[in-house]
Amino acid sequence: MTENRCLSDDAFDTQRDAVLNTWPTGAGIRFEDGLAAQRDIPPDKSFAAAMKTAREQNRILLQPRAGVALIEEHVKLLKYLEQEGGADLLPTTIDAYTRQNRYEEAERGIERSRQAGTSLLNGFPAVNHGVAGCRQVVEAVAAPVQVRHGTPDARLLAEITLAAGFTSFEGGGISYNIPYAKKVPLAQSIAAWQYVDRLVGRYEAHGVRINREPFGPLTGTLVPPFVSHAIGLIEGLLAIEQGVRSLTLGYGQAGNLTQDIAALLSLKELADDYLLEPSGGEAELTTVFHQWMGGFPEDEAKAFSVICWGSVAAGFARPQKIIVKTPHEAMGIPTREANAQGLKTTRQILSMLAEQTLDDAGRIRREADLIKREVANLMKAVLALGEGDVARGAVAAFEAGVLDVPFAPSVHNAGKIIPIRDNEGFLRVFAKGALPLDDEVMAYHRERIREREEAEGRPASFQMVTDDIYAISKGKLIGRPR
Amino acid sequence: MTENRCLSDDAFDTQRDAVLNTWPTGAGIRFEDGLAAQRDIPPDKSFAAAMKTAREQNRILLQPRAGVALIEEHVKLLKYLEQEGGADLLPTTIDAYTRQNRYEEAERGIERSRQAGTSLLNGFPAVNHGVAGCRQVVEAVAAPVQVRHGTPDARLLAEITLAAGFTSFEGGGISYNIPYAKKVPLAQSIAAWQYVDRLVGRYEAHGVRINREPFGPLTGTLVPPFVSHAIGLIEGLLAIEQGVRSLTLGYGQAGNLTQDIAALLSLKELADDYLLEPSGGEAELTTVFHQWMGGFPEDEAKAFSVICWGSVAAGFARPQKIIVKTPHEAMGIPTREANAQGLKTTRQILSMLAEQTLDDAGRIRREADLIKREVANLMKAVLALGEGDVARGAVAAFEAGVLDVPFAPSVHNAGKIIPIRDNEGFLRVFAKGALPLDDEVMAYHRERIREREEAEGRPASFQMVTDDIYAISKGKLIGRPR
Amino acid sequence: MNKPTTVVLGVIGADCHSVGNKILEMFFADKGYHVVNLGVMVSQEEFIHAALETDARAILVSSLYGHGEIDCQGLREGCREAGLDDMLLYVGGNLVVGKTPFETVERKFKAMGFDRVFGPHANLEEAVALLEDDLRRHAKSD
Amino acid sequence: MNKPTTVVLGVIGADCHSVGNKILEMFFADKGYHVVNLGVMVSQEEFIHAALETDARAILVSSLYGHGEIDCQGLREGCREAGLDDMLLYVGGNLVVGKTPFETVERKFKAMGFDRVFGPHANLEEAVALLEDDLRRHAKSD
Ligand code: B12
Ligand code: B12
Repeated sequence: MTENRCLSDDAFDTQRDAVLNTWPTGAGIRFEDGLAAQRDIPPDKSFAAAMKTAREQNRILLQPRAGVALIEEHVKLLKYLEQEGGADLLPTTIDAYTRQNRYEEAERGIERSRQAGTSLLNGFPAVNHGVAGCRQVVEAVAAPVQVRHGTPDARLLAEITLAAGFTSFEGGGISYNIPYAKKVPLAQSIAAWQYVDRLVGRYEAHGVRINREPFGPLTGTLVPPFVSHAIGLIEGLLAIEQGVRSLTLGYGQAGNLTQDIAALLSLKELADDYLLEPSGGEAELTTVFHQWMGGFPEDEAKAFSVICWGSVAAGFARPQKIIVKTPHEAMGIPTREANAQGLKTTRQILSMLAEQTLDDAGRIRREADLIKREVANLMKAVLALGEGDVARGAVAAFEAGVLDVPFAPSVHNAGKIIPIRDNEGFLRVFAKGALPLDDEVMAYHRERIREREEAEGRPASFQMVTDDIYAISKGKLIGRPR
Repeated sequence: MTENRCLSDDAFDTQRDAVLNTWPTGAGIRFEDGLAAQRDIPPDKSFAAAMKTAREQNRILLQPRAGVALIEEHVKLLKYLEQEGGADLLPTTIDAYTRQNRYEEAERGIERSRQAGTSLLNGFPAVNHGVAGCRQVVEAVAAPVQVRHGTPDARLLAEITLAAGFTSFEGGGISYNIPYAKKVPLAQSIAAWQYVDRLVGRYEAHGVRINREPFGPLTGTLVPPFVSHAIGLIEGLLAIEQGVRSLTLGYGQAGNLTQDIAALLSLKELADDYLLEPSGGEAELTTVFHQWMGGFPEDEAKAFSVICWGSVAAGFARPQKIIVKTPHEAMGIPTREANAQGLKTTRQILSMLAEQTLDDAGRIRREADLIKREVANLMKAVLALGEGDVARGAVAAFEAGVLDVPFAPSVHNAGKIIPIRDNEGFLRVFAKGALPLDDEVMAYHRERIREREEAEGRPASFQMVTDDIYAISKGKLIGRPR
Repeated sequence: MNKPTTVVLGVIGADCHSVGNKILEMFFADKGYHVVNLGVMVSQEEFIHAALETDARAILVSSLYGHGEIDCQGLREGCREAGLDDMLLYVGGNLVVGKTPFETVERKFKAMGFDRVFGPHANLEEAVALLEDDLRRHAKSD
Repeated sequence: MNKPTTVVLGVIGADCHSVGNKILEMFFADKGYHVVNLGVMVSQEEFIHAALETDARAILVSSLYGHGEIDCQGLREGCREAGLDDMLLYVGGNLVVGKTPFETVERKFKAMGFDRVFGPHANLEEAVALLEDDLRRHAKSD
């Protein structure tokens, strides 16, 4: 039964045998070897340390997304991104077959990529490459490396990559299920991620701190900040229970500067409020900002603007990390050059803004407080549904639509929430479905939406929402009628 | 003798004969023909009308810079920029020989460009191409076209281009001398520009409104807003006296968002304060913002950031027009593709920001008031030196260093002012030379600079200024010690 | 048309991109089609099975995530084997890995047996016009 | 060196870009050179005349505005005609119209007789090191 309780050693070890045997590269992985590998890693290649230092020094670290099918090519790619692109942190983005545990298909993808002389996979199939293959990646580069994916059941992936020396692991039982899967029951993915978190907790117990990062942006499409914040907090609570101590909560740009700054500010405060105490005051809490995660403009000059606009929000809000997009976003997996361009353009904005501050006449504070209240609405209902247990509460909440992610593919997501932009481009809630937002909050949203209805002379509707989905890719923030 | 008095018809006509005979293409130009050409121009190709409408509708128009040696190539270039780049307003940037009235050299440049099959001139030699050649340009495009240059004595250029149907003419007796020339006495360039303004005034008197635009950015290099604002107001006063009624005052981005928004806000207010009354309330006053006019980063991805950051400031401050830079800025005259990219990236930022507002907790207002006070300091001194006459005052003020442009090439500029960035990147005055800034103002600047000295642990010095000059091209706003 | 034409819609392979899928469903339904939307992560077998079951006239395949080239191979043959000889096959999205000229992509997928190929910024009004056209032509040849 | 070496500095042609010129003056003076700065808009004749007058060892030409190719032609010949056979000629800036690979630009200006060619993002420390070197070599051959 789903519950937020630290996995016992017995329960963990029994699972572990089964997990390691799902694919040949897992067989015989010894935790001690992983520990040794992790202990060999110099401190400046530790992701957790980098995030902590960034918080202390008020720095913003840049990280791209990148992954190709073959080890050698992947290493070249990462080296290019750190040397030419100046990435502070490196990714290893996993291909979509591996994310679905379809290792046979990944194997075929590797073979066909070898034949084609170019990657036919959309990421690095880490499980197929095994511990030794993954270690080559980690050892070849100077910066800390993180596994980035979208895997409902990432137990084997975690076993292999952590044993190989990756020092951070993205994802969570909700954020890597609801936006990434169709039929995986939530209880199942939460359980799988409790295993992953417990694995990290075991490293932690042996003095090795691995960074964990719930995936903030979810579907990347008009997700109101409070939705992703609540899910991030839940995944944080689940991770901490399993012993995780370095935790980075994420948020994907919404597009209105005030709302984005407010969202990052509130996320930081919420993390402290909800996660510090359960960790016995020990958790190292940081935030990550994702540049616009929805549809991008096709034109590269316009894509640069979207990247820059995200960087501006981050420059004022100062998260510890930015996940950087590229001018190729709308078209396909970026070339390494395009990826480096994304990094450079972001860096230039950040350094031009480094000393600048913004105090939006209290509007940022007001919006942040609104978000915190919305999150409190949700968290209260989740805990009530779980009778105090956040894991059970999360499962029940998704069933009841009390947690609800817009446009998600999962059949376990209600899909009743409809977000929409207001007349200044803030994301608001048009239809709340079963979200337990209080009346005053909803009245506020409705009033803001009404302003837009009046300005456009049309009622809010699904057409308006569709216009909002397309807007940025068509060069606007708000999907105004043509 | 220099004075701010409307040129008499006699004085004008005598000059005119001489002017038209300085180069064969000028001979025999009849004002009536120019008038007829201008009257033929449809209202949507009038620059003045476009600027006025932009102000009324709160729109921001985009204009690139562009000019090549040959007519046909130039037409192709402009068409591309309006069709592919979506430019609202078009330029015709004049080559540097023409700007110095060196028409023989321009002629050689045309010939060699024909031979080379590519433009060896850095602009369009409008004088050499004559009225008929220029008319081809204006007629080929749909948008209003402006002459952009940097010519101390632009009398013949104005006669030819206005007769050909250009509807806006950039420049002024100070802004097209001090940053663009070495030895031309100020009284001489002011007199030449009184002629140009009078020519525009004559069109105006015949019901044809030509737009005039003093060149705001001056040397483009760390020019504090109050310096360029004061010069813009002086040129505005001179233009209005000669009968100009459509006037666009310019400002070049400084880099700190608060200061840039404040600069545009104060410029708008100052224009109303100083120029409306002298024009009998008739002047149509608008503003133009220049994206960063100093040294650009070589890397194109970084150049995009600089362009975007300028667009952000403009998006919040909402001038009527932006002069757009390109990703090739640091390297050379842009290709038409690079030029279109500058336009697209700017447009994308502006439309994403269209509905967003910023209220920087009163800091914008405070900074704007500071700028207005500094400008008042200068204007008072200039008028005092001129005994009430702004033309005489301007000449005397430059002699005395009471007006002083940083880094200018002219021997008639004192060059004693030293600008520097403060610890948040605002441009401040490190050495005021003979600028008549009051004590309180200077104390404020000094205090801000002291903050930076402390932060960097080094005294403000010319090395620090040099670091600031290079900063943006090296990816920062402030030139911190390495 | 008396009875609305049925089309099967889905995102092929291990692809989870659901936003475009939801929009396409609504769009084609709005245009009067009976849309059988299989959602994301649809196998070739599921597409064919649904087309058989619902007597569909066209299968509209999306692929966004880059594995389209691998996932789509064999769909035409599968249709034929299932006796769906006349089935219209449309495909759209970010069909291959990496930014690629559209012509190259189109050629590839037409060679695989797709009737129409669309990029990520496809104009849906044009797509539906083509579909009407293709359906009319197919009807004649019936 | 007892007496500081004299170099002539200036921006050639009708070029008004004065910022780099001011920085170069300061930089070379700081390095111990006697800098004769002619400022902007300097003709070939003025460069040569100043070099003769001041017994300069090198002429440092800037061109930013794009007409460098036209403006610089003949300077080497002019020097020779004036008897300045050994004169070091350096040139730097945005030397041609339009973004051009540096190698192309360098080839062009070396063919015109310039000893060293620099781009707009030239490292001045490296430039002065090269100058020291070239001066030493020239001194030997004297
Ligand atoms: C949002 C998004 C996500 C979200 C998706 C959430 C969700 N469940 O939907 C998240 C973050 C989860 C995600 C994950 C991944 N993504 Co993604 N994602 C995007 C993004 C930014 C927008 C997609 C979107 O919603 N667009 C808006 C909708 C309305 O447009 P659309 O999807 O293109 O659909 C329209 C058209 O394509 C067309 N169309 C589509 N099919 C058809 C069919 C027919 C017949 C017709 C006529 C038209 C048509 O009409 C649709 C409606 O207008 C795109 C890039 C972009 N477009 O900017 C990348 C992108 C599609 N993702 C990509 C990748 C690779 C992934 C990942 C594999 C992670 C990775 N390696 O980076 C995973 C996928 C895992 C998996 N199992 O699928 C790549 C694909 C690369 C490629 N093809 O070369 C893209 C292009 C980004 C990139 N440049 O790298 N992604
Ligand atoms: C500021 C600026 C202006 C200001 C100049 C004010 C002034 N009086 O100085 C204004 C606005 C007036 C201006 C005018 C024009 N400009 Co202008 N300007 C610039 C800009 C943005 C920065 C120049 C600068 O100050 N840089 C900072 C200094 C420190 O660097 P620097 O000048 O490059 O000098 C350094 C190096 O080049 C090098 N160097 C230079 N010479 C030498 C020599 C030696 C021996 C060595 C070792 C090194 C060296 O060291 C210097 C110090 O570090 C550049 C583009 C850029 N760089 O981003 C365009 C640029 C130089 N301008 C350009 C042009 C064309 C013009 C105009 C003709 C207008 C037009 N058509 O657009 C007019 C010129 C009129 C004239 N008569 O000259 C073009 C030149 C194009 C080309 N070469 O293909 C540029 C490149 C912009 C562009 N991409 O179009 N400009």
